[in-house]
Amino acid sequence: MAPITTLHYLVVGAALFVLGVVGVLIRRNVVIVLMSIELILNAVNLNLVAFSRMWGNLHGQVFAIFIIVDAAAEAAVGLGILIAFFRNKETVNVDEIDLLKW
Amino acid sequence: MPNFIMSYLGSTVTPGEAGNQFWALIYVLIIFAGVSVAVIAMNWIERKALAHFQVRLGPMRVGPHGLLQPIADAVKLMLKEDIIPAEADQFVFWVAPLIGLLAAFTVYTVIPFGPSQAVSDMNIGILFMLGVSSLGVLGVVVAGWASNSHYPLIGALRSSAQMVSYEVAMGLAVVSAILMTSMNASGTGTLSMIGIVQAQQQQGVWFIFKFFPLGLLALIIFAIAMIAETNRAPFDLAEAESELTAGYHTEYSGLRWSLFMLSEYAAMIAVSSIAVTLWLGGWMRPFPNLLHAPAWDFIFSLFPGLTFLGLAAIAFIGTARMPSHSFFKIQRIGLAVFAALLGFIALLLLVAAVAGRSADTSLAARFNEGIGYVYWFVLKVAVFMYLFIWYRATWPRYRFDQLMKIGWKVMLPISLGVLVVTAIVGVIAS
Amino acid sequence: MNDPITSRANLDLDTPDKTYLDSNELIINMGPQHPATHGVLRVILKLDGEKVLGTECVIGYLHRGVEKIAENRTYTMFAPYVDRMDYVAAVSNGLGYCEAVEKLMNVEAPPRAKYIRVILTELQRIASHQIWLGTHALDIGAMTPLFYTFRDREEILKIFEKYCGARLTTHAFRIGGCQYETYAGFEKDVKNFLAFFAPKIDEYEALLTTNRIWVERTRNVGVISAADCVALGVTGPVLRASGVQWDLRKAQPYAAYAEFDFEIPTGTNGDTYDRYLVRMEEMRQSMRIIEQAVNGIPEGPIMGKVPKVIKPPVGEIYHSIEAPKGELGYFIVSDGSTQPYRLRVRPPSFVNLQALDIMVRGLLVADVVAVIGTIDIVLGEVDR
Amino acid sequence: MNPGMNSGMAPVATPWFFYVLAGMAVISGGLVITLRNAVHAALALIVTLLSVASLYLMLYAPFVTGVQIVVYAGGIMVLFLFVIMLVNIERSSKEHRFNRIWPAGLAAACALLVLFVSAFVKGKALFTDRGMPLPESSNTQQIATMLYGEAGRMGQYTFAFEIASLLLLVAILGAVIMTKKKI
Repeated sequence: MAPITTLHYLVVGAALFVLGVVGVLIRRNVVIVLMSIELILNAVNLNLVAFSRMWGNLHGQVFAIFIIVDAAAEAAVGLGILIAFFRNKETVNVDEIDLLKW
Repeated sequence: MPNFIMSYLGSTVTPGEAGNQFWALIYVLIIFAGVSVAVIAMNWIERKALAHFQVRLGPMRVGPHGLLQPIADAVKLMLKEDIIPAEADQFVFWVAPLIGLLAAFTVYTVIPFGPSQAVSDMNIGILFMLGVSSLGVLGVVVAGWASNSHYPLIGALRSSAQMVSYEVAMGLAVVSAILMTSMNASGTGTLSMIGIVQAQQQQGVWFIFKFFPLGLLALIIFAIAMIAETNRAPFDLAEAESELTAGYHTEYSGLRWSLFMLSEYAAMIAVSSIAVTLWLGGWMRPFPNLLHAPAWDFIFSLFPGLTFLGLAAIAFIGTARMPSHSFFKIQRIGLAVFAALLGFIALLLLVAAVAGRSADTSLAARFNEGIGYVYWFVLKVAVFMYLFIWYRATWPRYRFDQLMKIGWKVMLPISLGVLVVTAIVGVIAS
Repeated sequence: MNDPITSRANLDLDTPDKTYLDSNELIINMGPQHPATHGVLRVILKLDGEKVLGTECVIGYLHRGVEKIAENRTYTMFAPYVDRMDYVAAVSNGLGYCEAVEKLMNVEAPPRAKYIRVILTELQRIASHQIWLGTHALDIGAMTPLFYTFRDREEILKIFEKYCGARLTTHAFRIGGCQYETYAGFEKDVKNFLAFFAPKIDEYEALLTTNRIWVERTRNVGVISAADCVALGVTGPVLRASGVQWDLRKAQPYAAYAEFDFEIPTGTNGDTYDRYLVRMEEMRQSMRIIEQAVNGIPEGPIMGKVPKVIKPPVGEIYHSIEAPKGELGYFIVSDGSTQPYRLRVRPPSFVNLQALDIMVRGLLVADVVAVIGTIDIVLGEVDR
Repeated sequence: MNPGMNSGMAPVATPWFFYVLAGMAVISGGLVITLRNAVHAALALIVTLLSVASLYLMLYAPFVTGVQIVVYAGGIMVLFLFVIMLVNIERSSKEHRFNRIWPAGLAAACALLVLFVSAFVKGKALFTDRGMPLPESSNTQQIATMLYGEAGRMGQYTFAFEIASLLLLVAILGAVIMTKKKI
């Protein structure tokens, strides 16, 4: 079996990224849209760590940690917005979230 | 084959480090079996000890003094009809107990029973342990949701909120212990479980006594958080029988229910192991630095054998005191055989201790050393397990808001304070 | 005065509360099969998260029509039935019924019978409070007191068994006095029990009274004011814990209670912790009463002058006693025949249970079980 | 196997492991965006996260693995499950899975995929190892040095780290305020 190179990881990252983008663009449920964003962030992280390995230094890993921190913040705020929205509109459907003000 | 075993016993690294997948697998199997047996034993001891706290006898019928009761229970649970509610989410309902079980058992890969008696010595051992044990909450949440019923849902929300919030205080207490590992000449600490114990060995002090009372405080915080983390009394709100019938596993029955119990007890042992590793010197025997003469080594190496001898003696006394009525004949024989078995193990251990005294490289010496490590580790864990039972017998249950109040308003500030003070004291001391 | 009954917001269980759109109200059926409802009580809880917005008790799962049965039985035949109402305080039930019929017939039990009645009734009060303590503590999560109280209750039941042959539904008394003379060694047994039990109360208290968790779980939980208690007709330890010094043993002495010296413990806050303290003190006071009674028990007959066939004159009577759970009253209408024309029981549990809704509003689910425990209901009595 | 991966370490990174983990990650990632039920999707996402965490381990980044498990699988996913339980999902699971513009979205994603593929095909030579992998055993220490510095000296990322903590604080406050019942 062929050895695993950085490119292999990048392909996995790209696949996850595209899946995440598809999820963000086509799903109606906001919760799943937020999950798709997590997929995208993971794809990016995988690339960063793979590049870190490729270059033989740790900057990529440190960046990955920053992105995980960012993902935590994003999830907290995103789900907070979702809860606030759900309380007012009783829906988690992106198609119905089309007002700037309610 | 003996050469193979010898060569392994001669090695001083974990199978994971040596890259020896075969021995790693053997270790995993041994640990899986050992933990399952420990859970069964814990089940019996809990029922007996709790019963004696409460002026009753506990199980007495199945086997002498109910010794076979856990096995009978296990068989009964396996044979029981496995009910999945019609309105439940079938797949998630099926998979939820497995998540909890997986999380509870995966952490054992990094628990060091001795300097080389672990599956693997991960560089991020303690982080891995906290992370994986926090996955157990997923099983609870998902089980409550999948049951599609009110009581399990409330139980799941309760217990997940509880586990998540106590993890914070727990993590900070752990960090203060990790900070202590870095207080050596080079100033570098470690997250590896084996490294943490070795740091205690090098610094010549168990972290519970380091910077007294800071280490003790951290241990107390951890000990409280770990009760909440494993949903045991007085923080057993998730399965508060009188309020929520059985909390998140109300709808479960049979084998699936027993998997929840198994993972709960396995998680109890796992968190106790963390506490022992971080603060109580892991596998080290008492006073390894003060009393380090070979004679002392020999005396302490007798302890495992003597313990089993004591257990055997207790079993023998039990046999002798059993009523002589013919009704008890089989039970008497059974208990006598059990006592003889314990006595045989005791004899084996004592022989090994004596044989391994002189030669330092012999098989017996290596065996003896390993037994010593595991013995002291298990003994320390057993103390925590007994405390779990004791708490359960003594205290009423907290209410949910009180639990949250304690977690966020008491434990978190104290653990933060302990962390900061530890850091300051450490800087001053170095 | 703010009438608690009319000011109660109606509990609308069908339409969800629209105050907040997010507040997913949960309607939860607590019971009739639930470990903490002390039998077959069904409490419909309306919850906002864990907060109780309102409750509705559904009772009747144990209804046996005791009052109707009374109309088809002679006065003597009906006496054992009352034991099945509050089955953990059967002696008290029997006392109330026998005294009511005696009052209706205008006969009186002889002094020795009255003393025996007091001793057994007070023992039963202790036994009933023990069951309350054990189950209440178990509801709050303390397992161990349950076993301690049941161990000690056993001694009381042994005395009952020796006295009348039954442990639970004793049917100890008869109209006009007592059926059985005390057995040899009765006084000694009772005194032994008193000596045995005095340290046991301290043992219970050592486990609970200053236990931080216990205090946190009970203090300021299920508070009910004295005015609300009076308005709802709540009696017994619940009323006394709210600060009203009302005990029928003192207020309208029956049996031989006028001759004994004892105190009525009262609380101040009317919360669960006060009710706990009041009941613990009541056990001690009961021991005082028993001690006085057993020391001063007079000699003499144990049966008053009662005809073989009990035929009370036409009339009606209401007589009530202080049962362990509160005022236990019997209203008997006689048409001059051997059977009551109508018999109505005023069960303390039934009346006290009304206070549940007021006590638990705004509290959490966990407090509901604590409050159900502290009201000390027996469903046999609630449903009759 | 390339020379970098063999340097002095036990070969944990066998190709089999990689393909299994990568397959799990991608398949369950696909499930995340296709499953109707949000809880099922969340479980699939957990599988993806854990597979990716294992891939980090194969890339000699154990600390990132640990953080991934603790923060993502143990923290964020519990939060997600919580929210899914709070918002009423029975209704939304009966509706259409995909929104009105899903063909356009899918087309855009396909375009992105084509872009990636062409980039990888054309730039294959760019992704060769340029340095030796850093040993796993000191990974945590080195990350700590980069984040916090050593011996009184600020690390390369200390300032960024503090900013990140500030970001988290703001996020916590924002989440708390937004989820309060009455603002």
